Amino acid sequence: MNFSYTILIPLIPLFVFLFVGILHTKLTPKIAGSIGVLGLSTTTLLSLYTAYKYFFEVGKVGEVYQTFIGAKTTWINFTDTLHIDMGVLLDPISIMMLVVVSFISLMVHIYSLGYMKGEAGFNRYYAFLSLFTFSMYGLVIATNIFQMYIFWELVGVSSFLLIGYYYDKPSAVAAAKKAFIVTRFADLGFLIGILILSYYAGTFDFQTLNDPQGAIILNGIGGSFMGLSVLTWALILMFMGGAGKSAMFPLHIWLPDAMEGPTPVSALIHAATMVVAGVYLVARMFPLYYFIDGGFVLQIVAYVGAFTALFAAIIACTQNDIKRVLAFSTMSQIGYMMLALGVSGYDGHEGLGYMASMFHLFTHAMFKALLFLGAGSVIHAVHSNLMKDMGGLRKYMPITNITFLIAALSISGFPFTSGFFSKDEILAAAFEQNKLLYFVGLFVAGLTAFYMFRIYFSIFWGKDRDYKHAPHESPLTMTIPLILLAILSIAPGYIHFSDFISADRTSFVAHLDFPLAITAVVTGLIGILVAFVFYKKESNIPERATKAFGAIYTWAYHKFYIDELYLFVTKKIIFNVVSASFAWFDKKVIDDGMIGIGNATINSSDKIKKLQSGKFQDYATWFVVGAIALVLYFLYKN
Amino acid sequence: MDILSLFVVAPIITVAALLFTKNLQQSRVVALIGSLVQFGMSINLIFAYLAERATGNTSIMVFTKSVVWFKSLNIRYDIGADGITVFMIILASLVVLAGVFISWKIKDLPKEFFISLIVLATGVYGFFISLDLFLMFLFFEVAVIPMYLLIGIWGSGPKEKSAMKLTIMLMGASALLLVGLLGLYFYSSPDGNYTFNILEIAKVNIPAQVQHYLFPVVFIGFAVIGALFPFHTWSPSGHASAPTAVSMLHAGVLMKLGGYGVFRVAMYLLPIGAKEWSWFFIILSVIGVVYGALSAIKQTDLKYINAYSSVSHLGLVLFALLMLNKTAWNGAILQSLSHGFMTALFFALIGMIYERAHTRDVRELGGLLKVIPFISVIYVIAGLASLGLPGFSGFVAEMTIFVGAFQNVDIFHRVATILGVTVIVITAVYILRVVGMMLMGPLKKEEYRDFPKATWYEKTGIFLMLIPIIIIGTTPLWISDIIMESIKPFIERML
Amino acid sequence: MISGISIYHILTLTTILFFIGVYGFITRKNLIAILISIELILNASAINFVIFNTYLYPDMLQGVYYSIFIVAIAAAESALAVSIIVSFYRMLASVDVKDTETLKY
Amino acid sequence: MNLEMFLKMQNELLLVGLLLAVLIGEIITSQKSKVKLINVTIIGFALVTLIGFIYQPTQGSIFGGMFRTNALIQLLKNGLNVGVLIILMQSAGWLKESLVPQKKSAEFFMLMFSSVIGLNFMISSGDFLMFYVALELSTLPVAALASYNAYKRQSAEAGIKLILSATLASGLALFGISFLYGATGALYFDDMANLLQMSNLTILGLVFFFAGLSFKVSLVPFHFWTADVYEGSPINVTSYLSVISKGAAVFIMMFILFNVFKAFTSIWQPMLYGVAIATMFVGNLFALRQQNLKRFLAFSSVAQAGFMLLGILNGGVLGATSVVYFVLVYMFSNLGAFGVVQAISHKTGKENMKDYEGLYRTNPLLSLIMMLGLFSLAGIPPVAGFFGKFFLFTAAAGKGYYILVFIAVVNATISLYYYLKVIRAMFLRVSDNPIPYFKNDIFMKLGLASAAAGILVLGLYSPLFEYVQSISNLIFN
Repeated sequence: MNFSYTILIPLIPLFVFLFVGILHTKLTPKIAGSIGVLGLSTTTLLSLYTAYKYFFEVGKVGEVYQTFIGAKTTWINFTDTLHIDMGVLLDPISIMMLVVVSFISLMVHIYSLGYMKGEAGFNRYYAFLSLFTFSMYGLVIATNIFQMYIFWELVGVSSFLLIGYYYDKPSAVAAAKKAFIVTRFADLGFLIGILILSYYAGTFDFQTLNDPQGAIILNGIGGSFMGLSVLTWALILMFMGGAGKSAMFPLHIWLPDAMEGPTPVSALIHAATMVVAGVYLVARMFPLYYFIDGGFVLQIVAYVGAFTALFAAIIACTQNDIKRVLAFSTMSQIGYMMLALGVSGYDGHEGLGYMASMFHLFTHAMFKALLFLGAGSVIHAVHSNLMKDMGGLRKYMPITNITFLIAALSISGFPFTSGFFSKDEILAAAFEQNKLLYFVGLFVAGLTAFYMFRIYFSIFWGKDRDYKHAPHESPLTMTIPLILLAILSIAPGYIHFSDFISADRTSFVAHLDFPLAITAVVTGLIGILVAFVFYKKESNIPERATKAFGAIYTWAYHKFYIDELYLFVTKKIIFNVVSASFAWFDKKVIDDGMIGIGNATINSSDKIKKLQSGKFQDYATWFVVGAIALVLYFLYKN
Repeated sequence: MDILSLFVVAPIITVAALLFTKNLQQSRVVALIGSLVQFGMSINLIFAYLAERATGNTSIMVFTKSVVWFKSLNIRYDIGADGITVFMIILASLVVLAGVFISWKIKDLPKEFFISLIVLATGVYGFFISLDLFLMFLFFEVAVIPMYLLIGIWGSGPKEKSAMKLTIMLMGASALLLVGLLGLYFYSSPDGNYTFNILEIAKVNIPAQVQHYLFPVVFIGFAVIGALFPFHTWSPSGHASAPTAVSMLHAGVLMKLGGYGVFRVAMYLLPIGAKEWSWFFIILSVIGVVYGALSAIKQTDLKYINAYSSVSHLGLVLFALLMLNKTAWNGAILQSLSHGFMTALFFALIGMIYERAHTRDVRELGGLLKVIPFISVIYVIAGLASLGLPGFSGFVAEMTIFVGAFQNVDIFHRVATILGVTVIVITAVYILRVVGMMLMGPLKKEEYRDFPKATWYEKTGIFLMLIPIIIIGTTPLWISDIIMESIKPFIERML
Repeated sequence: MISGISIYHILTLTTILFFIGVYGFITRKNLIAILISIELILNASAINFVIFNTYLYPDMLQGVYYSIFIVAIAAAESALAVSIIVSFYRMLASVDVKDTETLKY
Repeated sequence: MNLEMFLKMQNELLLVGLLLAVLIGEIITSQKSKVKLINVTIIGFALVTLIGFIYQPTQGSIFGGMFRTNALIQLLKNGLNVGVLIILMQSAGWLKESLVPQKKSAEFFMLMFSSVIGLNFMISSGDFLMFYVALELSTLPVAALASYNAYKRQSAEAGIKLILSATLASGLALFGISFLYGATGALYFDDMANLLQMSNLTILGLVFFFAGLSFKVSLVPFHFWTADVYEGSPINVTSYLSVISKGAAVFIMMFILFNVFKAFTSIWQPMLYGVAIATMFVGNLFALRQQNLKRFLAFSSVAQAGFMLLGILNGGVLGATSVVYFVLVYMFSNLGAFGVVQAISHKTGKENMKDYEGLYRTNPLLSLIMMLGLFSLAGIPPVAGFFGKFFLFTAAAGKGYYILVFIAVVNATISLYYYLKVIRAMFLRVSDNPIPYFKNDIFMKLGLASAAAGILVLGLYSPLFEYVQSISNLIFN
């Protein structure tokens, strides 16, 4: 099977980007938008076609899913062995990601036709969307770690551009900068990890690196540093990059602020696709993570994931901006995925966590995108992000209401939604491996249900606010994607993911573990119930609850002051102490030092001017003294 | 006339023609024609070079020519080119051409301005093509001196002081350099047949004891113009005071002479000294890399920001050269090229902004994306290129350097490399700070609304810089392979 | 050759003469006096030549001739110096050293 | 003694002839045609110069070795002639407008020519008597010339300082020579070279002699007169002193050190080493803060003398080549700079750096020539001074004096600072009251043009250097 056409999948958005980007002042919004949608439709079809071909026709040879290289070309040579290739790698997870990215991106493209209508930078927006899609494709299909890094950076910059879309809003600018710099900082780890890994492995190539029978995994080359092998360090550092992109604690601070971007962007980048890149990275290199040092790094991954899931869920309960709630929810759910990867084994059913993680990635993409787009629809209607400006909207926006409800149920793990299935697998995997992590996961599931329904009830139920003009349902361009996504928030649950995706590429059967599933569902229902009691009607219960939690609430409301800590470190220490002192040093010590040498020369000139006294008898004295001194010196020397 | 000598002759003819021009219109047209010809020649050169290599010519230098000049001292007009030279010449000719476009409306003494500019270019071309150390030194100084006039006459701010500082510091460095070159000369032959020819000196094994003394002298002599910490201080104030085109040439081309000289002379001729001293200069260059970037964070003058950024980026060039392996060296050359185009682009943009706003203080600027979208967008692109975004030249260069630097196993090199890598974050901080403060955000002053749009000559100048950045950034393979080929002799010397 | 007086005596004399001249040159406040001091220096040298010739190399006359030249040139020098001093005197009515200190630093 | 023997002195004889011709001309011409006499004299001198180039006297010596000549000496004489010719052309305007009314124009020539004759004899001298007489002949007329501005106090002061300092210096030198004579009984250079033995007496003689000659080259600490005399004298006398007489003195110093004192290398090399460093630093540091351009160039020329010592230190053919070459290059460079100062001073009376502000915008050509001259003095390529300096440094480095070379280049950098100060005034500054545009007479133009041409050509065009190189082994007799 020749997959070389897959090269078109990233190239089409690239061309759309270049075309719309270069001509963005010339094109009308309509044309630009339709070019974008058209391009994305094509790539979506291509992705689906590829997925069909791969999973159902050619992918499986024997019992094992094969890896195909659709295209490959050398991009630059570094050393004799190290070189960056650009290519298309097709295997189950990359194809799954292709589908997810294409589909969500297409939905967002369509949705934005309505949502962004009339914006001044409409064309620019579409150009950036295409750029992002291109970069994300490139990341997903990377054949080697360096290609992934390249596109990793590109998605970062697309994210920067889209968050800063409203560039005359200082908060948006700040958020964009923050997002870029924080992820860039994480990428520093990623890059160093790559450098270490590639130096010892002698290759960037995923296939060579990941081969469980390969030299790297079997022999574990390299020395050790601070008690851990060098390769472990490399993997930890690479996970740092993934953690930054996926907003894991403590590199999460950029994600809530990133909500300054247009809502569809949040749906696409900061919910469904880019932020799961970290998960994808770990999944991509799973054999390494699993085999090197007996999965030491996976433990870190699991704990970081679990902690973030809990941490973010707690904060999500306290926020008032719906997009921020969703952002923290995203962090929490990605924490889940990380947790699942962290507790996964490798062979067959052992690899349940791996499968669950990918499964959850898939379902989460759908329902979280739906949540964001639904929220966008609401925001579009009431022109505010804050829950206090919303209420009773179910009457005005029926479609949005229903679809949002479906998504909320799905994320809460309500039975028969896709989220139920995927979350259940994660909990099952955790339960097998680590009871502590399981209970954390379970608790988070309850919290998730609570805060989701907190916002659901606040938005669609309760009293009407005094709207300036009556909210109305969004146009078709926005509702159709909502409906499609609503369907996909339920349907994928019935796909047997374990047939397609597993750590060791062989199919296995994953059962629904009923005791665990019932526990999870009950926890979720409790969450929903609490939310129902608290927020179905306006009451003072939430306030009392807030008071009861006291300091914890305040802490959580302020996101545990992590932002302030960062601000302190960057603004106060790096800017005002380090950089300012460097600038001072440069000005006062080095520059003035050099000038000082010059001035000293000039001053010395002034000092000795008295020698030239104008009295020729003085001159004669010098003359004679000089001659006699020379004589004496040489007489003495001889 | 051989293909390389033309690079010296063509500018001289241009200068001669400029002497007869009467006003701005005439002189800029003459300068434009001259620089276009040089650019055409440089494009022709790369094809000729590739054709020459394709014929199987594997000598270290091609297009060599040797004319005896001062016979008794064996000083020759020796020229030649390898892949590195070719790219450096392209860089120079492009920046000069763009510089002419950017200076299209120069007001005061246009004729003299263009003459100085072209003389500077002559020096640069000559420096790159010379194989004779004497010739090299001569062209080096020819390139430096016009800077004094260019900054002093057409500059702004404390221009006289900056011009003087720059000239004196660079000339002071050439004091060291001269001593080093004379040392090389007198050790170039055991039997009195001294030579300045690089290729011939390379055949002699200079005793290790001598290399031990000569290497730091030659290295510092060249590295000062490459803004080696702590001798970089001429550069920020020089940049800040220089007129736009001069900043471009200065940062884009002139500062490259340092890295090139270090590579071509210090590394190539004194390999033992290089090995012995590399640790010391690695420390200096890493300090320069990090220090330059951190200093840039706090600056408020756009040109200062860019100047410190240059210190940082060029620190990386020296850093890479000292890593003593071919990947890092390849990266160093790529970084030279990349930085040349990027900084030149930056300075061009800063010049345009300054022309409109009459300030370079980022605190007073804001929201420029609204009023001068073209310039601002390009500024963002340049910024992204500068912070090493894939798809632009900076990424390719930096990654090559880092991968190369990582080939050294010991802990010292590792730590130095990791410190060097941190610059990718710091760079992002200061670049985005400027982008955020100056381009984005609400419009700071109402009068900014009347800013004229970018003119055709400004756009041309910009594209001349931008296109190579993208070409290197997207298709680096052929460039890096040509460079890699030319690095081989250096590697052989080092082993 | 003067009997009873060795070359050392005479050389001591000329050296003293020389340094008297130097001392005079440095300390006199009058231009003419300085000129006279210079004559002492020159004459010290002239005597040296003659003495060396007579005592050490009596078979040739180089030293003697040399001293004649010295005398002649000294005369020319003095004449020129005096003439310059005179022209200076015409302008300022002074031959004081302290009036020749306007050019300095 | 036949004609051919006499013709070895062709330069000196021609000059004496010219001198006599001027004297006769002065007597027979009327006051009105004095201006024409000046033109004729300059043309006559040009002819003398030309003949010097065309007829090369045969190598050899006369008067039993008191006078010798060879190609190198002749080259230097020709060079000096060219220099004097340029000076004469540059001062033609001044002569005509200031001196003719005072009826002193012909004396100027006569004094100048006698000094040149003195220099010619000096560099040709083969024994100490000839040397001494020639030295005095070259110095005394200049003292008269220095005080030539009869109504200017500074000029008289310069004359007094020069003549008194010069006689002291020659007194010292004479005292030194007397000891050398005492030690060897010889006055001929050749004999002396063979007979000289290292002893306290001869060291004393060497140092005193060296001091006396250093006076003429203005080496530290024997240089103090330089600035004052240069500033006070008429500019053409200043340029004569700084270029012609210094060049000749350096040459003969080199000749004597190389030949007569070759047994004393271990003495004079460290001596020159120290003196060179002191000279460069003192010259440069004083020059840094000068405002009067004549004084400024005076200190600059002190510093340049220090650079020349680097070549002498080499002690071999390369050293001789580089020194002779540098002297020629330096001559053109300095004359370019002095020529401009002369032109401006003559037209406007302004000599201060501040007056030069904005000069480029009113008198671009003058500024450019000044710039060429200063760049050449600073050693900036591609003008000749760069090559001159480079070869001097090469010569010193060839003997392993790397540290000295470094010090010298640092000094070159310092010197660049003050040369750039002048350039800054001319090019960078804009003045409210600039020197207005003026036209120069033909002689001045020629003088400046030939200096500029020399600056431009001598370096880039290598045959001159090669020629010097090919004959400079003649320095060793």
